[in-house]
Amino acid sequence: MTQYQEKAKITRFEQLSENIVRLTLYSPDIAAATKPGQFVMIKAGKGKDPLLRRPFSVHQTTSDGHLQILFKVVGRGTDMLARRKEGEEISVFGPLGKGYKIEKSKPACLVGGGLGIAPLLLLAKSISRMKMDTSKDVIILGGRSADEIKALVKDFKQFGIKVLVATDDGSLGHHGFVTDVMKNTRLADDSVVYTCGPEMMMMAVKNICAIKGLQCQVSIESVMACGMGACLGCTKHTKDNRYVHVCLDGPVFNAEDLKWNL
Amino acid sequence: MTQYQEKAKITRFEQLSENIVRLTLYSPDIAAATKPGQFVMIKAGKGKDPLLRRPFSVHQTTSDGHLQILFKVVGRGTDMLARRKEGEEISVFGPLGKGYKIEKSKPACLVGGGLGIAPLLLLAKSISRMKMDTSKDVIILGGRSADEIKALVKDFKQFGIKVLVATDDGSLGHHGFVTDVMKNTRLADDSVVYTCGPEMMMMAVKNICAIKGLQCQVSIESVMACGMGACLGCTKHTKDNRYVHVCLDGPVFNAEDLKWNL
Amino acid sequence: MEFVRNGDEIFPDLRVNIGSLELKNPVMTASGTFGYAREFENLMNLHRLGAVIVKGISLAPRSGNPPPRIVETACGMLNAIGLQNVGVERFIKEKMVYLQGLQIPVIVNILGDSIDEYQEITERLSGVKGIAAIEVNISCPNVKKGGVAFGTQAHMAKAVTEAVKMKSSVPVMVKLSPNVTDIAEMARAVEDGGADSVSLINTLIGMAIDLESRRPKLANVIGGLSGPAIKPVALRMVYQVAKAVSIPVIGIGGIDSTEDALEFMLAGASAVQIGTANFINPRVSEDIVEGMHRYVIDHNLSSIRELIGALEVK
Amino acid sequence: MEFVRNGDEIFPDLRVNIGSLELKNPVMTASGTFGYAREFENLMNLHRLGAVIVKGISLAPRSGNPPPRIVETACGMLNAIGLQNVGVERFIKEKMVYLQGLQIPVIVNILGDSIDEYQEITERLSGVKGIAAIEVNISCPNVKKGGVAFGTQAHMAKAVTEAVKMKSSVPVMVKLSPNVTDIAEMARAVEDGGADSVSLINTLIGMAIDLESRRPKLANVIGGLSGPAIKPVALRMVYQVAKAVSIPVIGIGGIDSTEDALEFMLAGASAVQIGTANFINPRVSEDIVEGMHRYVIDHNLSSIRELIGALEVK
Ligand SMILES: Cc1cc2nc3c(=O)[nH]c(=O)nc-3n(C[C@H](O)[C@H](O)[C@H](O)COP(=O)(O)OP(=O)(O)OC[C@H]3O[C@@H](n4cnc5c(N)ncnc54)[C@H](O)[C@@H]3O)c2cc1C
Ligand SMILES: Cc1cc2nc3c(=O)[nH]c(=O)nc-3n(C[C@H](O)[C@H](O)[C@H](O)COP(=O)(O)OP(=O)(O)OC[C@H]3O[C@@H](n4cnc5c(N)ncnc54)[C@H](O)[C@@H]3O)c2cc1C
Ligand SMILES: Cc1cc2nc3c(=O)[nH]c(=O)nc-3n(C[C@H](O)[C@H](O)[C@H](O)COP(=O)(O)O)c2cc1C
Ligand SMILES: Cc1cc2nc3c(=O)[nH]c(=O)nc-3n(C[C@H](O)[C@H](O)[C@H](O)COP(=O)(O)O)c2cc1C
Ligand code: FES
Ligand code: FES
Repeated sequence: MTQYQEKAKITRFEQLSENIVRLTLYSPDIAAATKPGQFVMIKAGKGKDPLLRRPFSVHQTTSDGHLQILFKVVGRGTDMLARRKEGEEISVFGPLGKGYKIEKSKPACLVGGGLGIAPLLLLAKSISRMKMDTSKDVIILGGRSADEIKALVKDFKQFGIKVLVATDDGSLGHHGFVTDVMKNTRLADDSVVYTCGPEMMMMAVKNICAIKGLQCQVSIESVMACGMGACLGCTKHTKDNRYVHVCLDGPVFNAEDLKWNL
Repeated sequence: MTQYQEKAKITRFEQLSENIVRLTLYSPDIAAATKPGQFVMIKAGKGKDPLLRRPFSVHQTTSDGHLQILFKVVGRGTDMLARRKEGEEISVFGPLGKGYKIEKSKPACLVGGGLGIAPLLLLAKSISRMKMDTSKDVIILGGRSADEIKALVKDFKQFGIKVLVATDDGSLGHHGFVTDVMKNTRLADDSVVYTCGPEMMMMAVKNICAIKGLQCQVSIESVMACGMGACLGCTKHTKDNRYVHVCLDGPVFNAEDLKWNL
Repeated sequence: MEFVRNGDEIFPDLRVNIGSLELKNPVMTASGTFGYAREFENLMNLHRLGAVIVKGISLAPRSGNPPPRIVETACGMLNAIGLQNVGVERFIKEKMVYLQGLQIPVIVNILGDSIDEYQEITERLSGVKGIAAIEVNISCPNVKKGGVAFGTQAHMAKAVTEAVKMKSSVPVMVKLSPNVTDIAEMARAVEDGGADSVSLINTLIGMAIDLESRRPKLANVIGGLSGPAIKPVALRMVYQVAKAVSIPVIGIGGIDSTEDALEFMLAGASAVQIGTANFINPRVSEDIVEGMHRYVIDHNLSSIRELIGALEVK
Repeated sequence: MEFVRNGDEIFPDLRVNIGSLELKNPVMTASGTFGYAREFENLMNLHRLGAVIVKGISLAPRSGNPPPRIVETACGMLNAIGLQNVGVERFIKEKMVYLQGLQIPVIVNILGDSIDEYQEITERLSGVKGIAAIEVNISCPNVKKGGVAFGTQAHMAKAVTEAVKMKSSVPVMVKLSPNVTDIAEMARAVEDGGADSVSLINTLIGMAIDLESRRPKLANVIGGLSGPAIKPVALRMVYQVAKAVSIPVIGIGGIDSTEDALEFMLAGASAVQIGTANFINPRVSEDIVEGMHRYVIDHNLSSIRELIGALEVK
């Protein structure tokens, strides 16, 4: 796998809700190389503080060299990034990590919660292109409220895959959790579940999969310094108490290989 | 003297030339209290790097609560400040230091070079208001080229005091230095020279004053941490090798009290 | 919730004890960063401070180092002021009157070239009205020992402490230097010497170079590093010292917010000092007192003292 | 101007000597921040490096500390990786082949719990093709001495150096810990022990606390502070050490630009190592080599070596 470091121009800035932003970057080398579930490292500001880059899943790529990230303002780095303007350049490197392993011959169930929806858009596109039959596939998206996910739901619908929605406040789709929807959805026995979202949600998804006997791929987070295996900072425990590195061995893992301790 | 700390809104942003910016801030308490030659301390950005505030002379104040600074982009702090936008707030405290001592009954000669012109505008206004007769007064302004000072020359003309100009490249006024102009201008024997500019220029002005026997007030610079006498960081040598603090004892000094070593 | 009356207002309980010295809140201003307090009177309400610590005082006046004395570094600054101060006599005559008028404890930071000098200055301060405690800056070079800083040798640190204690009529706080291999050993040494409390950290020794002129940026070549850059080192040292001694510990180093201050308290500090941050926001100390006030209410604490050393380490 | 041929291109002279080891330029990557080099092969031209220093290697593999292992601080970061590494056998088998293929000197950073372990690992590396030098990390705890770091006691630092020197077939660079009272004393001790060069600084010990959970942010409680925040301390120590010893000094700490690197050379460093900056800009080391290239031309230097120790101190 080849990585690139690019000065990427911000070609589009979308404020999807009060604190959710989608940036479109012109970053042709990285965009061309990225597979679903992979991420990039971005320098939020120019100065030495905050010092480290921030990891973001690639949300979408286009064949004309654009790459999107979708993020929520949670701290200083994302706040600075949310103040950048169209036309400005930011430093990006990637693609990094191991993404989702698409099982072409098996029904897919994508489950995204909150910002965990980010990597699933590129995944949905890839699935729609790689698979002959997506009639048994389903995408389940969840968020706090319609505000947070309305714009995204529209984007997912373009692939002709069934999209189900849940919101905490019932303002869009099912009133409740994605896991409720998942439980109530008939999934083929050989379905593969691809998920990303808050740890609580992913654990619930994993548990449902365990019960139903479904394969479950989760995309997890960790604080990162380098994003490329150089600092050894991004460790997580496996089920059998070994360490894996999220940036190298993940961010996508088989749910059952990890230790879940909430 | 009372100081204030204010969150001042940027009400006007003027790019006077490629790297010279004039900011107008709504800062009513500081504006009302400032005397010519005093300065303010400004936080250029939000983060911890650069850490320290930057000192800027007050360029102009208005009775409706506005205060202006005029600055050149020379490093990180001024670069950040030059990227702030109208409507944004910046943290300012002041007024600080001892300004020019206006001799009401004596002819005034203001000599400003480059960004040293900044404090002279407020000084010129005060002189025009405080003195009965400004017919013997003169303002001499110098810069690299017309570009750098054209806009400023216009502002100085409003006070009805004679304005003479010199530029290094001859694109406006005299082709040469302000000190050339000063030498060729007949100044009354009891004139007081008020100057601010590059150290080289001020030393030359001081030397001319020494020869002509004129009183000379200079506004000097120093690296500052606090701007208010708390850190003791901003020392300069006096003629007799004692220390003075630029922020407390200055920034305006009698030229002959200082040690000049270039 | 326990309340304390303070003038007309009712506050949540921010009181802390530094040995026999009771402070109405844990926020002090660090020596050398707050002048003699008066400099800040227009920009903040001095009466809100837990205590004020004045610029380090020596026996004779000192004029300090030649300029440049300060230089900014990444998230920090270096200073080489060279301990400029008016000397103990002028301090008492010119500065104490104003300080006595303040309704807050005044702590006098002292420094010297020799143990005798520390002792003499303590004697001179003894009995001066309005001095709540003495803070001993032991980061100064011991002239008799070839300029090795008192604070870098346990036996010298202890000796200075003993000497000051012998003459002091008020509690003695010893301010530790971080430029040592084992800060806990130093803390134990001054505790043995009778210190009533320890404060830390003083500045880390650093340097900056101007590439163009090929010269040090400070006339003094080296200087003291302070500000947010040093906070992780300060926090670690406070944690280590708080475990090593039983006298109160005062945390210093890069504090510029309520969160920072409370982190030092969790690490074991009974109180904190605010240094470099005063330059950036002259009313930062008052803001931190207010922040603590809100924190205690929001978190339903009976007293801010609940936080002291409350770090949970598995 | 003197030129050096390097492949097809003609460069200004950036060569430096670290004792008997000649580097084509003074820029190395610091241990633990550059993996085993291969991680960076797509993002920069590894052949432009003066040398590469690999992640610290111990006798047996180590799995390191539990997460969280890193936390960002003001202009810096703390790490508590816990010396995770594949162990010397797997290093030789799995990592050296790739490294041998690079046309640049490879320096192996080693660590141990005991003097014996340092010695055994040196023995094991001896004779392995493609190793240009050994860098000895003495910031590790000496298990036999209650966990006191080798690098904080002059006699232990010297003993480790002697032990490694005895077994090493290549030059030995000793990497000093900054967490000491007198770094010059440590440098002299390892010089006495036979070190061919010293590199400094390793990380400063620091700590970070999460106020909300009241826990340390690192699972290991304390960690090593690196990045721009520590540069002033590193520069000062390099300056002090360069004056104290006659072996070459390698500067490390917060370097992220050509200017930074050259400042360390003015302070007395013959070469530099780039650490944390690799995370922020993976091709920073190559950028710095290019910056030096331009600097030597623009300033009309006959060699970059003119800058070593060229600081003018009145
Ligand atoms: C592989 C990967 C992919 C990611 N993809 C996305 C994405 O597509 N969209 C998105 O919005 N976010 C994503 N994140 C999380 C994102 O990196 C963090 O939100 C961001 O780094 C926070 O930076 P900050 O400076 O704003 O927050 P900080 O000021 O650093 O921290 C603010 C708060 O956020 C928490 N935080 C910081 N970093 C992380 C992190 N890496 N993971 C979890 N919590 C963190 C902190 O503990 C703190 O409470 C991803 C993280 C990883 C590891
Ligand atoms: C009392 C006073 C009044 C001032 N008034 C004005 C004004 O009205 N307009 C204006 O443009 N500037 C003024 N200055 C200078 C201004 O403060 C500096 O230009 C500014 O601090 C530079 O900040 P920076 O972060 O952009 O530069 P830095 O990145 O800090 O430094 C860039 C370069 O500028 C030099 N520099 C930094 N600070 C100063 C300083 N204080 N004096 C001289 N050189 C410095 C540095 O040595 C370096 O070479 C004044 C300074 C003082 C002390
Ligand atoms: C400009 C300046 C002057 C200082 N002078 C003194 C002093 O006279 N005595 C002293 O004990 N500490 C002195 N210090 C150290 C501070 O009191 C404090 O210990 C240190 O700066 C770390 O805290 P900070 O990071 O909050 O600034 C000084 C610090 C600065 C920045
Ligand atoms: C994540 C990380 C891991 C490190 N691992 C090692 C190591 O294994 N051996 C070692 O000698 N130094 C190690 N260091 C220290 C660096 O090599 C370097 O000395 C230090 O980070 C200071 O340089 P910097 O500020 O440029 O990062 C490590 C540093 C970091 C940040
Ligand atoms: S983030 Fe550095 S190894 Fe994963
Ligand atoms: S800038 Fe602090 S005393 Fe003048």
